[in-house]
Amino acid sequence: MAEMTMIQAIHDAMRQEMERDERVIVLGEDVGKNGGVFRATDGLFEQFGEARVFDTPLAESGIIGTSIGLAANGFRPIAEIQFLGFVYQAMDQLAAQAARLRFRSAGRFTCPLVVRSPYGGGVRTPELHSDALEGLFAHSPGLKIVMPSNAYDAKGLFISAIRDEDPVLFLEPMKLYRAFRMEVPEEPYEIPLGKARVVKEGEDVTIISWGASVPLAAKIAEEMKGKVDIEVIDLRSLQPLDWDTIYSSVSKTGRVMIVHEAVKTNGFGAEIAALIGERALFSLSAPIVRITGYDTPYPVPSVEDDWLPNAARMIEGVQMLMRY
Amino acid sequence: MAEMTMIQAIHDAMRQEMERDERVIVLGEDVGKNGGVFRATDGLFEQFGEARVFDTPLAESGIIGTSIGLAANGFRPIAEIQFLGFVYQAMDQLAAQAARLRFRSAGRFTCPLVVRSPYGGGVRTPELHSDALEGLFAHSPGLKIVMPSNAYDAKGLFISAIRDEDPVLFLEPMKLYRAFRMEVPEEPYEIPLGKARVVKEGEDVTIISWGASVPLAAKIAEEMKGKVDIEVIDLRSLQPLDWDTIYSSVSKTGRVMIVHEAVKTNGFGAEIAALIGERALFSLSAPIVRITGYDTPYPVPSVEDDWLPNAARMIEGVQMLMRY
Amino acid sequence: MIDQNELRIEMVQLLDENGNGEEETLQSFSDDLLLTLYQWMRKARVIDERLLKMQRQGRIGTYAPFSGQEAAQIGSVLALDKEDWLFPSYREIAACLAHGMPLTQIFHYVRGHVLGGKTPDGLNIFPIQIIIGAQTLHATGCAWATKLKGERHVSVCYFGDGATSEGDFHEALNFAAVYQVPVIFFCQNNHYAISVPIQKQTASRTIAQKALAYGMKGVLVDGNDVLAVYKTTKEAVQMAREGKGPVLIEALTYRLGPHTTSDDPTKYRSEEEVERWKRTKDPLHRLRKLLEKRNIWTDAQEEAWVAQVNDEVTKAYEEAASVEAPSLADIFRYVYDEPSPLLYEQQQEVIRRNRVKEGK
Amino acid sequence: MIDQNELRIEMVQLLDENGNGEEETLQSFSDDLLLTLYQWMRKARVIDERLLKMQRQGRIGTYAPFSGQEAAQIGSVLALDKEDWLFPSYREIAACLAHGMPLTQIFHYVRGHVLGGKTPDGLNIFPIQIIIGAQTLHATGCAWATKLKGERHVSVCYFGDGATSEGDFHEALNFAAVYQVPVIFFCQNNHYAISVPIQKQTASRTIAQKALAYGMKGVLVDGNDVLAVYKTTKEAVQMAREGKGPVLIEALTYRLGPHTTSDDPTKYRSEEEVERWKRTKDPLHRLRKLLEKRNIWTDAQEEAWVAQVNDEVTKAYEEAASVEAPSLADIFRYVYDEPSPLLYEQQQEVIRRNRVKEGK
Ligand SMILES: Cc1ncc(C[n+]2csc(CCOP(=O)(O)OP(=O)(O)O)c2C)c(N)n1
Ligand SMILES: Cc1ncc(C[n+]2csc(CCOP(=O)(O)OP(=O)(O)O)c2C)c(N)n1
Ligand SMILES: [Mg+2]
Ligand SMILES: [Mg+2]
Repeated sequence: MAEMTMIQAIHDAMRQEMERDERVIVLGEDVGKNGGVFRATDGLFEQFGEARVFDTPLAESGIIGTSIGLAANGFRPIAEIQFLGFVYQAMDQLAAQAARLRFRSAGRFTCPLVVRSPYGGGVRTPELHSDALEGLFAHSPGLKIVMPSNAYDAKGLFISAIRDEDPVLFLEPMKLYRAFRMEVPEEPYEIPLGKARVVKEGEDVTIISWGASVPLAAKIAEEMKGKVDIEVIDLRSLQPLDWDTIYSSVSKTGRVMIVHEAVKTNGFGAEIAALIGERALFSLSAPIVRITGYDTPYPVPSVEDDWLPNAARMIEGVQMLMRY
Repeated sequence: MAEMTMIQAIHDAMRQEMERDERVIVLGEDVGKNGGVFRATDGLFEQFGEARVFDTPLAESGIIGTSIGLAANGFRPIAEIQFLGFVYQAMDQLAAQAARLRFRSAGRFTCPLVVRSPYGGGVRTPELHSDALEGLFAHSPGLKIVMPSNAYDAKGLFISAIRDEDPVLFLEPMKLYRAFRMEVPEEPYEIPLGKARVVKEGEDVTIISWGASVPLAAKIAEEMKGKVDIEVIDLRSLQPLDWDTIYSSVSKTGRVMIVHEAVKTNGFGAEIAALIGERALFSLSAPIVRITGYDTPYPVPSVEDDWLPNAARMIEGVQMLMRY
Repeated sequence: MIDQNELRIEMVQLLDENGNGEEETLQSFSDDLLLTLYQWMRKARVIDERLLKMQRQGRIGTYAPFSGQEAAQIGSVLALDKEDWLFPSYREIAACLAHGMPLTQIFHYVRGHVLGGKTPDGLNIFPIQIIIGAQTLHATGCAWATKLKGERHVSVCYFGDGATSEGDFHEALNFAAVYQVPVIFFCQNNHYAISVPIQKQTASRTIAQKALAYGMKGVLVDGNDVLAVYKTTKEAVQMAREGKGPVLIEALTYRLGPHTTSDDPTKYRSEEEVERWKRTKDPLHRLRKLLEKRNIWTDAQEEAWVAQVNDEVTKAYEEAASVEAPSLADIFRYVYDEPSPLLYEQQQEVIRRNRVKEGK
Repeated sequence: MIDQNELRIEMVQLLDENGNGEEETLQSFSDDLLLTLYQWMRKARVIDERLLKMQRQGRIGTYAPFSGQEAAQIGSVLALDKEDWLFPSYREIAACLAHGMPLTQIFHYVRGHVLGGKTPDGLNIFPIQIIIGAQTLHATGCAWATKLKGERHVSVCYFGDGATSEGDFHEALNFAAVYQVPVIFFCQNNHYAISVPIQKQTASRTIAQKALAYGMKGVLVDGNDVLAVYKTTKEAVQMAREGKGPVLIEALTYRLGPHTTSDDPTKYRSEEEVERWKRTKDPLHRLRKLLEKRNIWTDAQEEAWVAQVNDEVTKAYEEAASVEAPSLADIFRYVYDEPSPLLYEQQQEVIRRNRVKEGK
């Protein structure tokens, strides 16, 4: 075991998988000599050389599109999109190409590709560096979506993503990169995609969250202890989704709050609410609350903290739920 | 009044607005000499000439991106994306650029742009010609989304879209282009964006739908008359959304079925279900049903009819609702 | 200032419209090779015409005919090794067939069968790409993989003149040149993207010169001269195979038919123009002339060949039609390696519904 | 085959590193013009240094310094009319200021104020673009509008060497050339895109030659020679204004500082390299030399000017800082012309929450 930040855990996962499997390669903008703008790939270029780690030209569609060819012809690329807000440039290659190669070829060709990208707010970035866009990909069959909330999960989920036979979008909450350290095993391990984690058990309210919002949810649950007994679920992956864990919790508490950074309308919170409305309606004793980004573009730094899900908004949400 | 198909109504709206306002211009692939692959722009090139109607190079990001510049500098472009499945190539220019120009410039620059595109299934097209992708744009603040289901609405909504000060995505169900004729006023008229239409009143079940699925919903309601009294709502626009009309209906019936062609997960149906779960939960007497495309890429022609929402699936859904 | 008017770009042509050319050059083509090239072109033409007819009869779906472009496709693909990779668009049926794609497979595709994209194992042909230009990046990535593995296969990417306007084309050529990967970008410039003529597509005088933007080699070839196409492609492929980097080939050609069976080309091009290409530039015509001069092909042989191909088409159609129609449930197998629990539920719903429908 | 090695591309340079040049050419620049160019460059340098310092003090957010690129920006922008349109990226603070953007506005931007993107009325500067290359299309569209309206304004689009790899760059140049619109694509090739050197960005020997792919004029200019930049841009702008179509200008330059304040350039470039550019190629240095030769600028004048600019900076900062901090509720005004009912509700929630927070 070692104490690691999330970025170290991700780095560790990449390095170990590259050591284990020479089909694993890394490509993206500034991932080589520079080691990535967040240092996620630091040292990989030095360790594995320029036949395994590639600084690419500045072109996101190019990065994903060539990765598809690399994956179909025997490699397991890890492609970096420098910030998730730039992924729009690669939407066709992701949602219409990588996602559909297996489908289009009736299984003849596959695309074992991991696209990793930092996302999320609270760190005063310029425009389009903080957007949470997982909802777009949840609406794109053929893709998997993984969003870790801590170092331990990040390593295990990342290793599973690399070993997966399908394209996986691995979204890393940049606010958490160096926010906490935690015990992370030094040897490689897998955490299966599609298994949520119950962060804290509780009887009164279920908070469902993922990625950047999980530590916040856990904090609220801790703070309200004694007053409200909150269960916190970290979905870990949106696709595949662990409905069973959601269902057990909702059946127990009857009160649901979903928290995510993405804008509210058609965020993945909507899908969870809809699944509950379809499969667990009569377990509910209160309306379903979503605490999310507002329905505006991600705003400038001076007001972003008020825009994001925050403690005040979440506590108010819990209190509202408890009125039922 | 004249009997018109939907494609004629759309054509009519374009022509009349171009006559009324010389800032209105048309651009896209094959929209000029060829009159569009569905003939939506037939004759416009001849009538308005090459200073108003432009055959563009084959580049979707180029079409939307240059339209933004045209719009910011005084024009009101109507840009065509030949089939909605090709819009992925323009996602950045739509969702990160057009949608955010007003926001980014704090109101100094605006983008009065209509992007029209055929979408929807049942017509045996090649891959990626039938995809319903409205859900992606509903998650992109700054865009409006209009999806007409008949000729009358199409004309009125289109004229409103052109006169709107913000970018509007106008999605045309290609299956309905020539499916029906109906009475359409010859003079220009507006139907405000954000006002749903109650297609048929009913007491037992609310079917909420838009675009291509509306006639199907109306047909089911008709067929089941006597057995189940179905109310059918045609949203007409998803953004802005007419929550009030949804709310009144759900309060009355307590049973909701949402129908759309897009894949289920994170489709706009999820958002509607979530809004109901948030604001009208205690009106519900049955789970919320979604009849949608399955969570796969849009399939090949030989199986598409089974993939799409169809009568059998909808009737089963209504029957299930009536068991509560 | 740099100006395209200062570029000198010559078009490679070995065989002129009357089947004449430099004797020495022509002698370098064996009778066998000429016959193979011609037979494949003729075969492709017959298949194209039959498919068009079947579409009109409602037996297959929308179809994009390639007649007129046989020399570009056959000449280039026969210059390859069997293990080389192909990245076709919807227009490259001839190239796919000549690279080894079974005709039944083509029927699966045009009949909208789930198996339509399933290239047989061992054959390196990517599924037909619908999104214009998207395959250029896949070809670059695939060739990159080849290079990293130290294999000697080349990737050949087909696309049209219109495709050169897409951002993906640009990014693909740039990546290919930066990494010096063995990929051939083969542009069939048939002068139109649906209705849009090349003059409205780009202001550059040739597509070949676009190679300069990437520090890549480019070459312009008469795409209706199968010998020129064959030789040019052979040379480019050899360079790529030897690690000398990618090449952009522009083959000037013309589609004699509509863009697809839904298209009405009279809206945008004149009958005279079509007639001119048909009469004077048909790629089959000029090679046929050469064969005649060499006395290696007769009308009787042609008739027999056409009859044989027609037979093949009929048989392949019947074989394809006899394959069980797919059911919706099948497609769920190809979304992920393993479906998620929620997707599995949907598949089960479909299977149940199917049983009900079939009255089981 | 077409090969870039056959292209001859010369770099326009009027003033060498020691401030020397062809006498006749230099004489065509009036003292006034030289002084204006120099003063703007010096002013820009001072502002850049102050902004960097303020960032280190935590008074402004992430900042992308431009020191080293003053000649490219000032030389090009001063060749424009005031009504011409600018499409800047994050690196073009100098160009924006010299085109008329108030310094307070820049402070709003770097302080993350809602008003950061609100160009004052009457000034045609698009908001700073963060998505690399995206603004190239806006510039083309804007210039197209100009042309359609029969106006004589030119659009000038700024971007870096890295941006030329994006698909949008390709589509923008292609559209611009097809429609022959009055746009200047001004590439500051500072040799790096963050850490990626130009050799890994593209295999083409120059960016200027990429113009050939679009049948567009291209020109390579010494981007650290403000006179060459000024003259080249003037000529290009005049061509565009006269309807002779777009031009791609490549200005070879170097950023002396980090990519942004979050960047550590020692990871990817050597100190010697930086030193070489600093010592021998500083764009201010060589114009200063010329001014000295003409006896029109003294150390005392320089000192006074720097002091004056420093004052301006301090005042502008204070003015910006005195503007009321925005509240989240403000941003809802800029999503649509009219918010939808559901968005209005969200805005009201924010206003209510704000009142609670402020204890009202
Ligand atoms: C991204 C995208 N945009 C538009 C289309 C619609 N479309 C299909 S074929 C075609 C023209 C293609 O022209 P070209 O590249 O010259 O190939 P050709 O059809 O002439 O072989 C267009 C616009 C598409 N399939 N994909
Ligand atoms: C679409 C997109 N991809 C990546 C980035 C991240 N990024 C910001 S600046 C930059 C390098 C740009 O290099 P260049 O175009 O040469 O301009 P320079 O910074 O050198 O002025 C990158 C990769 C971005 N902002 N947008
Ligand atoms: Mg073509
Ligand atoms: Mg640069």
